[in-house]
Amino acid sequence: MDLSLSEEQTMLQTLAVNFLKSEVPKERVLEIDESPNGFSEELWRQMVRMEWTGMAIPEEFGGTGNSWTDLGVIYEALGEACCPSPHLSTVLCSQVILETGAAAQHKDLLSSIAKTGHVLSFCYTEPEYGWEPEHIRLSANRSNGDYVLNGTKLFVADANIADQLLVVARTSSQGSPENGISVFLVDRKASGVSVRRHVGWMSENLSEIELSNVSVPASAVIGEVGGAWGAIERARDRATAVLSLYMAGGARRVMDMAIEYSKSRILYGVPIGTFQRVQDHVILGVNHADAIKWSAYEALWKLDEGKSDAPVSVSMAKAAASVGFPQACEESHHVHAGVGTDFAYGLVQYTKKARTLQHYLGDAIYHKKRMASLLQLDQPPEESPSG
Amino acid sequence: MDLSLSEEQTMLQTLAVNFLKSEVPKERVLEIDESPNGFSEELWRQMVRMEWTGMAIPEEFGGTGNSWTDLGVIYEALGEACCPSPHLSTVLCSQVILETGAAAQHKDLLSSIAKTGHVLSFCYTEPEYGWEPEHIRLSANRSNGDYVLNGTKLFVADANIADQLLVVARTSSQGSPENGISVFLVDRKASGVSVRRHVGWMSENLSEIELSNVSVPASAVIGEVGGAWGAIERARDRATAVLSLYMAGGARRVMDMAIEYSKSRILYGVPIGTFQRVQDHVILGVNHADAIKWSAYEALWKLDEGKSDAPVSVSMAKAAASVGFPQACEESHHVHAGVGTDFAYGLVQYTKKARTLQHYLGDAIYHKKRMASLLQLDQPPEESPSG
Amino acid sequence: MDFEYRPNYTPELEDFRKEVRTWMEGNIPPEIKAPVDSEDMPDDLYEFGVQLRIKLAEKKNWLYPSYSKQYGGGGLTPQHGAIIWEELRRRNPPTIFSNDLILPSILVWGTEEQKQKFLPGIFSGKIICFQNFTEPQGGSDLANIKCRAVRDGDDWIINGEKTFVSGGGPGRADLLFGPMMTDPEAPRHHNLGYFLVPAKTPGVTLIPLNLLNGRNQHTVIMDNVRVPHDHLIGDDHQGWQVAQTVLEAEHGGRGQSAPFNESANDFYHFVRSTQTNGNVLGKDPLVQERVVDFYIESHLNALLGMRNYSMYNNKQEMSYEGSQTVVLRKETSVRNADRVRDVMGPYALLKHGDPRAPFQGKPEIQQRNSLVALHPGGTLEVQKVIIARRLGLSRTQERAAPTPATAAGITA
Amino acid sequence: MDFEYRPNYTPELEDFRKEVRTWMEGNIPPEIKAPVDSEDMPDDLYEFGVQLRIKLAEKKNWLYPSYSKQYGGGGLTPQHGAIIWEELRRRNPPTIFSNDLILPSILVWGTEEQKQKFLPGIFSGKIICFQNFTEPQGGSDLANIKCRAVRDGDDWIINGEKTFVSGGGPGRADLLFGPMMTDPEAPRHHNLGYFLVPAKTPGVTLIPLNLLNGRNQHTVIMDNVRVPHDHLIGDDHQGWQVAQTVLEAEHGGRGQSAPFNESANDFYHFVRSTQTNGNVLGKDPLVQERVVDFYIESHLNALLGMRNYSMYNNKQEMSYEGSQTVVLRKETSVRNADRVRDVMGPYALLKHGDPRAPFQGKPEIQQRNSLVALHPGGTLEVQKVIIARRLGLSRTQERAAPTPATAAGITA
Repeated sequence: MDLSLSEEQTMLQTLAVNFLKSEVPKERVLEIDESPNGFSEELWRQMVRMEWTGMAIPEEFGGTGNSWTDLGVIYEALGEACCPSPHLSTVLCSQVILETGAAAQHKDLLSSIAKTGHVLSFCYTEPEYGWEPEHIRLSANRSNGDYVLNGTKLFVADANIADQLLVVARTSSQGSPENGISVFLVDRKASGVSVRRHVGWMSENLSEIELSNVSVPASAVIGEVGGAWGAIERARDRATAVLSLYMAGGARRVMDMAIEYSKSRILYGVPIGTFQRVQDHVILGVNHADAIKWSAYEALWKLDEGKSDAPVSVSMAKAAASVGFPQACEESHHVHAGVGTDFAYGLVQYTKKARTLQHYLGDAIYHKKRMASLLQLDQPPEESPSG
Repeated sequence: MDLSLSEEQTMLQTLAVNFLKSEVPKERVLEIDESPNGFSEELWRQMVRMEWTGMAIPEEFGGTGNSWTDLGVIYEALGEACCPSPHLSTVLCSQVILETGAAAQHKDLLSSIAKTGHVLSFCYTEPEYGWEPEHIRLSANRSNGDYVLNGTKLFVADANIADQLLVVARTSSQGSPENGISVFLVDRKASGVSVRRHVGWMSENLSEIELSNVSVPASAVIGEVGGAWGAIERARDRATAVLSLYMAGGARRVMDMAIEYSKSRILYGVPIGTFQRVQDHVILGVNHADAIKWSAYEALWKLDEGKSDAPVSVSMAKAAASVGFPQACEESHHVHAGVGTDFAYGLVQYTKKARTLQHYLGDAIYHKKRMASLLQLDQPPEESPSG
Repeated sequence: MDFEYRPNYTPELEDFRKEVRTWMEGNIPPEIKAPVDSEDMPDDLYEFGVQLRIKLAEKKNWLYPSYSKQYGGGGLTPQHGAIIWEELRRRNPPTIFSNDLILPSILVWGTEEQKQKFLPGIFSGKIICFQNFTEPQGGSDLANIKCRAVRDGDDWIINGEKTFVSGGGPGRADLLFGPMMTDPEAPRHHNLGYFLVPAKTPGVTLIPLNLLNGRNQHTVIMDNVRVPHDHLIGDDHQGWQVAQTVLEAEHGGRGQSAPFNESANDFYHFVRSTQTNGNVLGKDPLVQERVVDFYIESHLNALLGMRNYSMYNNKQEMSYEGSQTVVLRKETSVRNADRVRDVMGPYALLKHGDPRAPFQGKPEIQQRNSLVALHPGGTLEVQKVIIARRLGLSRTQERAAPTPATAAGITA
Repeated sequence: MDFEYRPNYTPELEDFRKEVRTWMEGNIPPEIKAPVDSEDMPDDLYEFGVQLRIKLAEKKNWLYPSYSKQYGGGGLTPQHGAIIWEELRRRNPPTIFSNDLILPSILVWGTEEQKQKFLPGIFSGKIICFQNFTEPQGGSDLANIKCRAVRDGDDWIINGEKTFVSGGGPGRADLLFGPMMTDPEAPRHHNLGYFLVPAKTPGVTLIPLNLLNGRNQHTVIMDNVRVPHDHLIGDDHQGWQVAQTVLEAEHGGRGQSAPFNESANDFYHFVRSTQTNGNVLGKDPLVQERVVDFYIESHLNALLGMRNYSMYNNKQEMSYEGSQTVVLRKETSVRNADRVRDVMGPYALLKHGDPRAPFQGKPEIQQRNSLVALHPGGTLEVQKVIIARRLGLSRTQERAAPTPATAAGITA
């Protein structure tokens, strides 16, 4: 057992941290966030040049086939910078393609994600919001060899800037909810597709998508018709684990801001950091940041090692992140008081990010329920728990 | 609106506080707690002479027919002193008799509770522990005009010292769980009854009762056969409300101990009360004490006024008490550190009491579920909530 | 004890309610509604609100209903006040923020001449007041005041900068009230004077801040502002003591008689009307737990507010109770926002411009406001310092400052 | 990164496990079991435990397996140590508490002569050690030491009282280690000497306290106790610095490689095997939430312990991490006890003498122990002072004290 980074990982980290420090200061984050699309093409190009878009894609499909821990190191740095980008959407979508076994047919697509930063958007949640298979209602019906898609997706990340959409749809209502779930590759500009960016106190690019009689050929199906659920879950586990490290980085950063502020802000003649109440806000936040970080790294390690109980650790990491990152932001707001509520200061960006990511890929309630199920808490003790 | 006590209530309070201060110091509480039956006959006689046993019984049945708020004032003082007694059992049982409409037949019984401190024990919970009607499994079957009782009761208060038992039993399994619940008056020394006091870190006299082919005449039924549930619920609401004030008093007292200790204990050259972390333990505990107190007094006021939403307030008070009293004890332990864990100091008695009463008449989970149901959270909004 | 906060109104009060309702219907067109987010107040609505204040005061004396008639208050009972407030909320016109914390400072510390001079204008609704207190270097250390007031004949000359001054915006303030440093040689807490600064005076500039909750807070620059001596409330070394009276009121010292429950009602409605997997959301035990916790904490704050109100009305001196309710209200507000996110999911983050936003985006406003509300009137940390003092834990022991209830026989 | 705390043991290690298991089976009769509550240890079991310590040390060198062989440790890897510990728990004989925090103090601060003198006896298992630190007036203010050590020729004479001294009881201690005041004129933190006091010396009296968790803590009265000079570790003004090394180890500075999970396993088992209304208790979403929270917090403590262990083994200097794990472990323990009461109800309060008690009453012991465990090794409040210093927040800045890992090349 040894929880230190390898030399190569330390290099990756240093490169990422330095790049983000010089290229993505808080002013740029604010500027991108306030831009109409919440997206900077230029920054995305820079990330492609850093070869981050290929890390989760095997070499045979044009990527660099890094370990999940490697990617976690990058995500932790991205989170510290509160860096906006569609990277997570590309991870989710490329993993769906890989896990459905459709990689060979979509080699060019994977390669263009890796090499040119082609953006796919993962279209999952609907008006009845949730991340269980039963929340998939958007219908895809066979019609003359094509499929016709009808329904609404809400809170879809990066749909407004994506080149193509990966739409999770229901091709059958028979059997259990996991059954009959299929994935379609749909052009964002296809006839019948309308994308509207949400108006909200949200930091991700989240959009509502209306699909109205959208017709796609059978070749648009990614993987097996009706059998995509397992691949979606595996893809989500990987994306969720790296997302948790992004949130760990964010949580750590808001506490570093709090530590710096409480050393320099003088009240009653002393730095406010000398007050135990201020210290306790910091300690609570640092505990959250560490909790997310180490549970997320363990999850990544289990994914890298192919451990069968990796899903338990992934859900634990995201549960810790969904509780801890928003909470760390609240602690930091307590320390900063009025100053922290000023947009220019930079803290508000993280709070917004924390509260948006809290729900994305499942909140703490979802992931704790999933853990209860994976640990078989509802089963009599003859069978042993999987975790 | 005016939340101050009446002059009479202030007098009741002064009498109770002075009596308890002089007669029930912490040494006596510890002594009674360590005695084989956890009971002091002498103290109980004193309480009878104070006429506290008659307060919840109408004048026509030998009591003094006080308001619930009056009794709450006494219970708050009892809780501050951590005073052990079977008083709550007598309240529960006398209310069951009154609410089932059986008071006229049991006038002598009520009168002897009020005037001589006759002790009845309320026998409800069973091995499958819980306070819902479905937890009543102990069976009472008709046999030649008599009833034969079979089953086990666990965690029954004051059964080891009671003169008689009020046993809640199931006479029918038809229909909803509320249906078929009956109450029997059983002699503690009747053939087939065995009572064993629990061994535990508990401050109430809690016992296991085994009823094995216990035969009682039909006249032992209190109220209507199979129709006692409503009366039990109403009786429990009243007892729960005064119990909550007992817990408020206990919570306040452990915080007063913490305040006194933190003023006099010197560390690093200053009283520990000057440290913000110590202050925050006190503040949290005082908040809990006040939360219990005011929600319990509101509940009592609603009971006195006959408000239809009194049950919501009762459950809110007990939920606050079941969370807040144990929590206040924990805060007080934090303040006292090692000293507080010494039996002689007196804090441990309250902690034990808090954790025992947490579950008695339903814990916070039970009462919050009940509130959700009373507030009709699970109903579509056409019907308006009762609270 | 009597916990009735919605009394069985007497017939006289029911008649009064009818009168109020009729008047409101006659004077507030149904299409005139307060914006969901107060930040979005257009000028014409603002102007309507200003005129409504004046009309309420001039025509009916309903603007400050429960203050004594002596200087222009309504002289009515708190019940009358509650009815006016309920009917106003029912009709929901734009209301204009004017900080009435100015009243206790003048009522307790003002001379008879000052009461005659200032109170009628305030009670008339024409004078809009903002509290002019916090300074950039001071923050929670409220007594750390650098704004300098220097005597110059019959006037004072004031220089300095205040921040986080709440109100409707530049041009929408008439009186700015707060302490200024009068004597740098005097010890802390005895070196301040409490001034009413006319906002529309040369040298006063209000600059809106761009904050999480919008642009309703300001930096106030005072550059050689000349203020007449009779605008000093209390003597020129009593400013901190005057401020304490204001803070006591701000810190919940007066209590409140009626629980405020709109967001709770929205929350119940949401869980009862939202379907998930064919069931009402409120059937889910985890949702129930969060909604009930929301209910309990909100109702508890109401109860403790009632306790304070009852103490205030019985002229009992407060100890820690005022600050306790402030702390709990602020903490509850953040916890309840967390619960709303748990239950509503990302819907809680949709602004009122999004057609999918529940309750016209009010939950989203609450998400931001609960964070912003942490610091005004003293951070939680500072409030807890006060509580600890009042419980006798601190090195500093202190009693509550005088309020209109405890200071004198003034009905308020 | 490698999170494997139960490695795929090499064949050599698997053979070692077999050897350990065989030895334990040969030397520990199956009917000899540790009592559920350590307070209930009868004399014959205690004596068995003492002999087992000695046998483990003498026959196999397995008592302190991963300490260097130089002074009598086992010289084995941490994996070997883990296997011995696992097999010992599996067989579950009575084990005797001897506080091995004495080892870092001697290893870092002792002279070569002192190491030669004391370590072999400790490593042999024959010397039982208790930490002799806290004083009644001191409590959390550990440096507030009044016990007085006065030089007298080649000896020191010690007078004073220590309290909350943990151990098996009077007559069951050999060495009491801790700081004493040597120089009342010297400044705080430079006025102490660190002494090993032989417990069976005239003038030493141990009196058990009657505490919530039993009678395993004591007051130690030292009345003109004569201690040879070579029992002073470090110089006679370095006692605080020696104590810091001990505290660093006590405060989680060494970390741990394997999560300890017995109560978690019992808890899962309970919810899966208990029926309510015809369902497994673990089907209830509110029960699930509590069990999963228990799991998450326990596992998190394990992960942070692993982080510390990894830092220790990589000879990285600790900052706040040691105290962080102590705080979290203590807080978790109380929260988990609360969760267990929520789920088990009053069953959680039944002692092992009650036939209805689940898991032989272990949950009840946990209910009490979690409260008692709040203060030893520094209250949460004190631990948080340390964390704040290490994060750079306090007026006092500090670095971690030297430990065997950072001070020298000593394998430990």
